[in-house]
Parts: sequence; C-alpha cells; structure tokens
Amino acid sequence: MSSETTPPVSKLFFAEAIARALHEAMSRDPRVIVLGQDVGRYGGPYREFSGLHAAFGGRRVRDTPVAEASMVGLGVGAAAAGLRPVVSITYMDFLLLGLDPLVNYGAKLRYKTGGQLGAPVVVKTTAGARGQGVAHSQCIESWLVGVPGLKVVAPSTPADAWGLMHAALQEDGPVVYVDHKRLFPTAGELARDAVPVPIGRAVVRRRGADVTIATHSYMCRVADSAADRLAALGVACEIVDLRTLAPLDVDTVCESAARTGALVTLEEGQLACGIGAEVAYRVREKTGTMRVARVGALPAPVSSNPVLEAASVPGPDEVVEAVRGLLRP
Amino acid sequence: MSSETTPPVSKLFFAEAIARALHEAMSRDPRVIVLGQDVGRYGGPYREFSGLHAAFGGRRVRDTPVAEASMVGLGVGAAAAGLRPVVSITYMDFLLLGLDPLVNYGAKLRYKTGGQLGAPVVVKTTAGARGQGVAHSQCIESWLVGVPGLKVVAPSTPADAWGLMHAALQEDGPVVYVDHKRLFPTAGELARDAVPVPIGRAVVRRRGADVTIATHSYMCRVADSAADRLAALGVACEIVDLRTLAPLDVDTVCESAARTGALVTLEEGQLACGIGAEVAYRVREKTGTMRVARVGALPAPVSSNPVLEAASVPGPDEVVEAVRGLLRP
Amino acid sequence: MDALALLESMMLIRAFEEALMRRPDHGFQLLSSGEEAVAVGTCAALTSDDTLLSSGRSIGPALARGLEPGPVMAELLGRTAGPCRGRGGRGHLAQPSAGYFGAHAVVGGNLTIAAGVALAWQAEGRPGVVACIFGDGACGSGALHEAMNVAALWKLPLLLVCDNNGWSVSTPRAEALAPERLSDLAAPFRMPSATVDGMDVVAVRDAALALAAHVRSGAGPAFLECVSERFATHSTATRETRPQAEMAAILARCPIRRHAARLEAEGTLTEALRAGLERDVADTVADALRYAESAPFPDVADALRDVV
Amino acid sequence: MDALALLESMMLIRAFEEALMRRPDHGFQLLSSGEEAVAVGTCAALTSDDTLLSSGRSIGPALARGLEPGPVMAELLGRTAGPCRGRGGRGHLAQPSAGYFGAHAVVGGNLTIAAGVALAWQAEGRPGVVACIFGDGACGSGALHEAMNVAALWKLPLLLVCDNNGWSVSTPRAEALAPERLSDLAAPFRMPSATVDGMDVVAVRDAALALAAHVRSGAGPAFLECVSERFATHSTATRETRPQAEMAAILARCPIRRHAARLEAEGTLTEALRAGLERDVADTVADALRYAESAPFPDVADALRDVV
Ligand SMILES: Cc1ncc(C[n+]2csc(CCOP(=O)(O)OP(=O)(O)O)c2C)c(N)n1
Ligand SMILES: Cc1ncc(C[n+]2csc(CCOP(=O)(O)OP(=O)(O)O)c2C)c(N)n1
Ligand SMILES: [Mg+2]
Ligand SMILES: [Mg+2]
Repeated sequence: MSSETTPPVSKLFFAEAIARALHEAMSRDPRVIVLGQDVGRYGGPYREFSGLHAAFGGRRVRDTPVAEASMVGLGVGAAAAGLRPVVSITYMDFLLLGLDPLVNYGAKLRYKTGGQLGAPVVVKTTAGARGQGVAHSQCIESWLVGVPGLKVVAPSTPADAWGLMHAALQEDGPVVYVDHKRLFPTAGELARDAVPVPIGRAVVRRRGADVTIATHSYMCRVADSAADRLAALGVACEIVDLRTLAPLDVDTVCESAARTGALVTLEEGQLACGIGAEVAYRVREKTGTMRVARVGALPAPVSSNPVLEAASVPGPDEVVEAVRGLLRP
Repeated sequence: MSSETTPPVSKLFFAEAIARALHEAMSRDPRVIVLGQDVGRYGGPYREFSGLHAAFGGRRVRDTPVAEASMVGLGVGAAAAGLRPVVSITYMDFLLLGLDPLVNYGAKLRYKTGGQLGAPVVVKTTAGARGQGVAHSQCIESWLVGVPGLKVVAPSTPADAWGLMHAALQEDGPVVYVDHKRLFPTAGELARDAVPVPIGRAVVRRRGADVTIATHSYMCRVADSAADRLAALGVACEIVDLRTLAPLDVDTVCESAARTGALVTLEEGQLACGIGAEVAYRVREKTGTMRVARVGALPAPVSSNPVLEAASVPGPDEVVEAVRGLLRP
Repeated sequence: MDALALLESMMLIRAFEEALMRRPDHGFQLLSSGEEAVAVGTCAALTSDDTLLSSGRSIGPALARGLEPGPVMAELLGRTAGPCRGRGGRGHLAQPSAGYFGAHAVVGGNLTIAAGVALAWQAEGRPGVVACIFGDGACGSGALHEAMNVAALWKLPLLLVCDNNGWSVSTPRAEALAPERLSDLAAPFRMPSATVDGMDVVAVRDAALALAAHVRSGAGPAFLECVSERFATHSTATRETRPQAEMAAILARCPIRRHAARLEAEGTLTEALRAGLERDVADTVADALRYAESAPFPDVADALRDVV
Repeated sequence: MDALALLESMMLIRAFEEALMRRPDHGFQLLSSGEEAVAVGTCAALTSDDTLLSSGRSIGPALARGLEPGPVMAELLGRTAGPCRGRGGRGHLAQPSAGYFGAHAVVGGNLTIAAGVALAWQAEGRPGVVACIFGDGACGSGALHEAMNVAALWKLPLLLVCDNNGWSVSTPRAEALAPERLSDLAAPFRMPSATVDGMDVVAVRDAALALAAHVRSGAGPAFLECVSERFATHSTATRETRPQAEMAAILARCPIRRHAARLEAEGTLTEALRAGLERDVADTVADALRYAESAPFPDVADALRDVV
C-alpha cells in the first residue's frame, strides 16, 4: 500500500552486484557489451555475468577465445570506435598478456590523437590468492597506478562493486576494475536509490582514534578482522577503503591520519613500489612527519599450497603486529 | 718494455661496453647466446651487439622475428634448459608483450619447482625518451622491482654497463638489464682489471654535504648537471647511483642521506608507485624522519614532439627546483 | 611401449584420479580422465632422451611420462615429498630429471617455453625431442603462432601435441577457433601435422611416433592434434554445462575400455590379466596415497625459500 | 579511383617525402617511398564508409587515404596544426574524421585494435570496411593469429593488408617468417586471401577491391599480401644494410614509373599531362610546407592536456 513495502535497500552478493550493474547499464546503453572467457551462457567464472547472456544475447555478451592480448585489443579498439566494452580478464595474472593494447594504445589514445579519440573500455579482472597458485594469484594494481591515462578502481563491498562499475562505464577513457576471488561470495546491502560511486573518492569504513589503516579490496575485510582484535586490546582503528587507486584520494587518508597520528598501509600485493609506498609518500608530503608502517605480501610467489599461501599473503596477524609495532611507545 | 705500456684503463662508449662484456662472456661460456631483433649482422639498434655475429656466428647471435612474447619465452625456456641467453627487447615498451613468460614463468620457476629449475636469462632492454613517442619512451623499471624472483639492474656508465652485464650473466635467475637510449653514445673508462659489478650495490658518484640525490641510469647525468648548477649556488649535492633496482641497496642511500640530511629521488619514469616512492619509504624506515622530495615524469605520456617530450621528462631544472625547495628553510 | 603397457598406463591415471577425488583435501584438480589416451599415446613415442611439457591438466601427462605416483600424489596434496616440494601443485607439477619439464597453468604459456627448451637442446647438440601437450584453448593464443613460426624457421626439435577435448571451460571449440581442423594451423609453417582420434591410444602413439621421428631427424617441428573427450567438469571446482544425455554418450567413448576391448578381441588381454592389472594399479595408487600422507606439509619458513 | 588519380596519389606521396627529407627538422621518419602502390592501391578500394589503420610507416597510407597534406606535414613537424596537435607524429598520425583511424608504432599493435574497430562497426550496423596495413614484420607476432581467428569466427568486416617490403629493419623476411607466402597464414582461418605484386598499383587496387567486396558483403575478413620494396633505409635514423648494387635494382622497380609507363603505353598519359601532375603535386607539397611552417609548436602546458 505505502511505499514502505519496497525496502530501501536490497541484500546481494558481490558477484550479483556486478551482474546487476551490468544489466542496468546494458539496458540503458546499447553501446555496452561484454567480452570474455565463459561470460556467456556460463555466466562468468564467479557468476558475475549471470543472466546477461539470456537478457542481451550472444552478440552483446560474447565468449572469446583464450587470447587475452586480442581480448584487450578488441575491447580497446571497439571502445575507440564508439562502443563501451567490458572486457573480462579472468585473473589479473593474465592481464600481463594484454598490457600492450591497454598501456601502449588505450591509455595513450586520447593524448596521442590530441583528443580526437578515446578508449572508454572497462577491463574487469580478478586479483588475489585463493588456492590457485603462482600464476593465478597476483595483485599488480600498483603497476597500473603509474600509467597516465588509466584509472583503476577496486571495490570491497557489493555496493561499491555496483557503484564503481556504473561509474567506470561513464568514463571517457580506460578503467581497470579489480575485484577479488574472496569477495564474490560476500554479501552486502545496496540502497534502492544508490548512485554511482565517484571515481577518486575513498571512504572511511570504520572509525577509530588510534591508527589509520589505508587499504583496498579484500584487504578491507582483513583490516576489519584485525581491527576487531585490536579493539579487544584497547586500540581503535580507523579503516580507509581507498576504492579508487588511480586517481588516489590522498586527502581522505590524510584527514584520517592527521586525526589518528599513525598510518598503516595494507595491500595483498608486493610492497616494493606498491600502493602502500605511494600512499605513505603522499600522506607524509601533506602531513609532514607521520608514523607509518606498511603491510603486504612476503617477497615471494604465492603458492597454491595452503600453508605457503597463508604464509605469504597478509592476514589479520600481520596487521595486528604492524599496528602494535607502530603504536609501541 | 714495462707493463706501463698497457694503460690501466681503456676508454670506450657505453654501447661498446655492452658488446665487449658479451664478447668476453661468450668466449668464456658457450652457454651464452644472444636473441633479438637485428642483433646479428646489423649489430643491434645502437651497435651494442656489434661484432658478436662475426665472432660467434648466427647460431649464437640470432636475429628473431618481431615477436617479443616468444623472444622472452624462448630465452626463459632456453635458460631453464641450460643456456644463458641474453634476450634483447629493443625498447622497454615492448617488454609488455613479453611479461607473461618473464613474470608468470621465469621469475617464479625456481620457487614453483622447489629449486629444481631456474631461468638464468638476461633480458636487456632500453628505456627512456629520445624523440620516439608514446610507445617507445617508457620507463617501467618500477613494475619489475616488485616481482619476486626478478633482479633489475640499470647501469649509467660504460664501466657499469660492462660490469653489470657480466654480473647478470653469472646469476642463477632472471635479470632485467635496463639501459637508456641517451647513454649509448656516452663515453667512459674501464679498468683493465675491472671485475663484475656486484648486483645489489649502489655507488656514490659525487660527494656533497647538503643533499643526497638517489637516482639511476641516464638520470645520473641529469643529476650531475643539476649538481653543477647547484654548486654554483653554493649547494653541494651527493649523487647516489642505485645501479641495481632489485635488490635495492638502501644502506648506501641511508648513509648518504644521514650525512646530508635531505634526500631527493630522481627517476625518468612515473612517480606513482615508482622507484622514488620505494627509496623514500625505505630510507625513512631506517633513518626516522628525513626531508624528502621526489622528481619524475609528468603524469602524461611522452610525445615524440620535442617541446612536449622535454616538458614531460625531468631535466636539471626540475632537479634544481626540487633541491632548492627541499633546502629552503 | 607395448599394447598392454599402454593399457596399464591409462588405467593407472584413471585409478589415481579416482582415488584423489575421494579425498576432501585436494584443493581442486583438473582431471585427465577421458584424455588418458592422448597423454599415454604421446609418451609412448618419447624416450629418456626426450622431455615433456604440459598444460595445467597435468596428472595424465605426468603419470604417462612415468613419474612415480607417490611423489605426484604428494605434490597434488601439498606435501614436501612432491618433486616441487608441494609448492607447484597441479598447475606447476614438474620433474625435469624424470623427463617431465613441467606443467604451466597459463593457457598457451608453455608453448614458447617449450620452444626455448628445444632451442637449448639444439644448441647443446642433444638428441632429444621436446614435446608439449596443450589444449584446444591454447590454439587461440598468439603464443602458438609465434612458437610455430620460430620453431619452423630454426628447425627446433619440438613436437606440438594439441589435446583437443573440444572445450575451454564452458566454451565449445567451434565457438573459439575458426579453423576446420586445429592441425591446419601448422600448414602455413610447412611442418608435418596430423589429426587423430584421441580416444584411440594406438592411433595417438603411432602418429606421435611418426611425427617424433621427423622431429628427431633434425627436420624441425611437427604438430599432432588428438581429438579427445573430457569426462569430468573443467576442474573439480567448476560447473558442468553439458547436458546429462550428452555426457552419457561421451563417457561411452572411454579410451581405456576401447583399448581393452581391442586387446581382448586380439586375444592379448584375458580376464585374468585384466584383473591383475587392476589390482596392480590399485596397489600402486594405495601406495602413492600412503607415501603422500606420510609426508609433511611445508613449513611456513619455506615461503621464502628458492625465490631467487 | 581512375588510373590517373592513382598516379597522382603516388606522385604526391613521393614528392611529399622528398620535400620532408630536405628539412633538417623532421626528427626522423619512416618513409613509404617504393611502397606507394600498396597504400594507394588499397585506399583506391576504400570508400568514405571505410576506415584505415596502419603501422608507423604512415605517410603513404595517410596521404593515399586523402588526408590534407598540410596538416599531415604539420603533424610530422610537430606543429599544433596537425590533426593530433603535433603530438602523435609519424608513429601515431591519425584523423578518424577523414577515414584514417590512425597509425600505431608498435609492430603488430594495430591488428587487434583494428579487429575491435571492426567489431564496433559490426555491432553498430555500419556498412564500412576496416582496413589495416601492416608490415611483413608484424606477421611474426601472435597478434596477427589472434586477430585473424576472432575476425574469422565473428565475421568481422576486416581487410588485412600486409605490405611485405621484405624487411624488418635489417632482417630479411625469409629469416623471420617461415611461411612460403604470407597470405598462407590466412588459410587455416578459411578467409579469402591473395598475394599480389605490390609494385603494381592496379594489381593492388583490383585485388583490394575484390577482397573488400567480400568483406563488405558481411562474409568476414580477408587478407591481402602486397610484395613491395622499401626504397629508403628502415628509418632515416637507421643504417642501410643492402649492398649498393642491389639497391639499384630495387630502385629500378619504381611503382610510379611503372604505372606511368603503362599509362603512356595506353595513351592515357601524355608528356604534358605528366608535367602538369608534377607541377600540381609540387604546388601541393609547397603549400603543405607553408601551412606547417606557419603553425606553432605546442605550448609546454599542452603536455598535461588530453591525458584522461
Ligand atoms: C592465459 C590464460 N587465460 C585463461 C586461463 C583460465 N583457464 C584455465 S584452463 C582454461 C581452459 C583451457 O582450455 P584448453 O586449452 O582447451 O584446455 P583444457 O582445459 O580443455 O584441457 C582456461 C580458460 C588461464 N589459465 N590462462
Ligand atoms: C612490438 C615492436 N617491436 C619492435 C619494434 C621496433 N620496430 C619498429 S619498425 C620495425 C620493423 C617492422 O618491420 P615490418 O613490420 O616489416 O614493417 P616495415 O618497417 O618494413 O614497414 C621494428 C622491429 C616495434 N616498433 N614494435
Ligand atoms: Mg580443451
Ligand atoms: Mg617490412
């Protein structure tokens, strides 16, 4: 009877949030197409493209050969020619095969043509470790952050998965959309009147007065577990979810770190020349001196071996230890 | 008559130093081969392979198709099977095409096989801007620094070009050897009794009490020009040539920066998640607070247009400005 | 390799995988069941001079190549008694000392590596053949083109074996690859090629022998396409997309039953002999499991070993 | 395009490059001299519905496609009056509004991009053909394989034109590519192909017309190999490796003289007509130079424009 019968939020899984955003965007904009391995009837390795083939058919939701170089090239070229392709590269490790068209062409297209052409492609790919071994676990977001002309987003919640996909599809240039194997089955809420998540805006996920943890993607959940443990020890963590890695919202991190006086960066990828190094540099540039620690993977490949995998990627233990080390007087 | 008739040093150009090191290594070790585009009779785009084809023939100095993915794959595979290939990837931009075999296979091979196999390949490639445009000018050393299992060297003088090539050829795993278009015609001296340059050891190129400039490759020369200008203004710069980017010799930078009290990092590549961010982080980690500034490319592609190229990559002006900004009371 | 040995080798792979599947702790696996004849037939053409590389669907190739089942099982279960100390796992199983240069889980990723191994062998004057088994999916990748071109140009001792099981995860080969036969891809490079029934181990072995002889002669690479069937889902972690009715027809094409029937018809295989083989294979698998179970997981400190 | 127009178009490219070479301030260039017939013959088969992509050897393709010589000259000299505001230069010259989607200086790099453009056009129901000119060198790259496979599978409106000038910098085509004819590479993908004399503009045009008609019909891609000669060094910054005697024979195969001789023999071209064409072309080039010279270099602040 009243409008209250429609709840103001819906519950959904991360994978569903991607599919929903794509469904909405494809309904609205005939230029949006999806290219990828097993994105069609199969619905994507994590069901994140579920229902799209049924709704939009095989010409807009295309299964491709296992040929990442051409998949990215096709997406970039089609984008330059007027479509808005979403290219699914199953794992970020395979993006290495498609970096030439993405970096050497797509990211530079607007610049090199003096604004005549642009390549509004969304390359959606999945990072992170979950038992799949050395060539299926890597997080190389930090490489992309230094490529002028590229934007990089990395949602950690279903709402952001939805909102950042919509935002990415409204960009004029290439966007790499990085999700994470361990996020797909996580659930969350999406407001019925949700709007796209602005690219370039971090968000404070948890308030706390003692230390700021700046992180992204699945590591937001690790940070949260660590924060729970630290809370029990009397340490209140503030968690900043970067959400967008390029451009990076340094201001939000600075505001938080200025409040707490201490910053821990947390990433699943390698520390060397990583996201943490960049965040730390830029925060200190603005705040002057700042106590900083960073947490990331061990400098080693990530094995599919459960013992070794757990040892090499950061978990709550490492975060707790880093925070305690930093706050030790 | 006496041994003094043989001068203790010889003068040579950077390109010659590479060819000489390879000639020596190939004479000594039949496992060393060279693979690359136009490395044979032509002697390499910058004559850096000059004379090798004549000396060792077409089976050890092989021209390849323009197919970087397979060039790196061949080199890595041949290395794993017992050779010590040097693969020439003309420009670092094209290394993007070969990152899958290098990063997903070569760098992880020793680890994933539990030490059964390794891939002692040297991927020699040329970075930097010199009028060749958006897809022929990039410096992506920072990407490689975060790949466990890879070493990365970047000589700035003929002696180091010689010494690091020898060192790279003695490694048990893959090494990326990054030179620079603007270095090939530069000259320098090489001691007759020179020994390989240890991988992982930076060197102080210029002594000065006021500020440390940590840099590598061609930017060492830019730093030196800036230091000359700053000397005229009464500022004494110490220049640390990193030489090896992975592993990074943080100690040498720290010692210098501890003496001077101020650090400027300088790289030709992008700042975001770059070498400077990493050096700055690790120096501060060791020295506590430290005044730091970083200098790198503008966040834009590098055009072949001379005006735009000069504007986008760092030159002495930017270094002078950064140093003065940092030392301003 | 004689006809009975071919049968036993295929039976071992099947039994090994069945035992592995009964365990809850295998992570997930890419099974070779249905495709045993491709691995076994190929390996029957290889000698101890040769080496083998494969895709991440590695159990069949590794066992067919003659690796000890115990260490293979240990590797798949993450134990340090595996040849890669339990860190390679299914996707990166390797034992070069046993003629298995290794699996690589990047589709198409082993093709240029294999060409590089062949280049080293040529340079060293070694007599062997480098064989690389890859899926139909890998035929879409540019790496195949680059590897074929350079192998043909340089006459590398490379035997390319495409295990065309008709699928790349959920995508049928016809929707991913334009050529009529995948062996057609070899034609422009002027290398000999053949397409054979990959469910017939003798056909695979004979074609592999013929093509390997060409490679062994120094005349350059060759390409063998084996048309096979995947009995299981793509991996044990992926959904089946093929209708049940279709699956029944597929499973009916079992390469083991087919070869056994042939041997029975020929009189080479008796009921008793077959029962004996089954027992042997079961014992071998049981031993392998015991061997693997008795070995420890790696230590946490191992995570930083053998990195550089 | 009539026979005289073909001649004039080739003459313009030659005169344009000669004028450019007389300048000290062109940085360095990859010239199309000797290969004019490939660009002109191909473009003669294209309509305003179509678009063209090329390798970094872009002057011939751009002018043959009908771009204004003034802006092209401005682009090559780094002036803002170029279509890319002087920032693309030789390697990345582009003017999509004029049917030239652009050059890309990564060898083979435009192949999958062109397939993507063709995909967009197919999706939008546009009638045009997407033509991509690439060198023999690009035939070694896996991108060609991937682009051909997907174009054939999806019946993309893609015309692949290989300008086989026999060299990749200093490496002869025979030492880089195993196939007998490069058009053989198209065969496994079941697309029509042809190899023609790339020094004969009429042969190129006719073959391009026939293959473009196939593409235009919606039947999918086609592959045209044009065997040509490079008159200059790889780039004006690289060394010549071909012996002088060989060069004389090569230069004697001039596609412009050949076409002119044919037209003279047919009576279509008179001495006066030819002199008139030469004057026209010279005037056009002189105008182009004036246009370019009168335009400024970009401002330093431009370095941060149009990045994202
Ligand atoms: C470069 C790359 N892309 C995607 C994947 C994910 N993937 C793993 S196996 C597979 C299917 C490969 O099909 P095929 O080559 O036919 O081998 P099969 O699984 O049928 O044995 C895919 C797409 C991968 N491992 N590597
Ligand atoms: C991927 C890549 N590798 C190497 C180069 C360097 N390079 C520029 S042009 C060229 C030769 C290409 O030969 P071809 O394709 O036959 O074209 P041509 O120069 O003969 O017109 C090479 C190797 C490049 N631009 N891109
Ligand atoms: Mg398959
Ligand atoms: Mg050529």
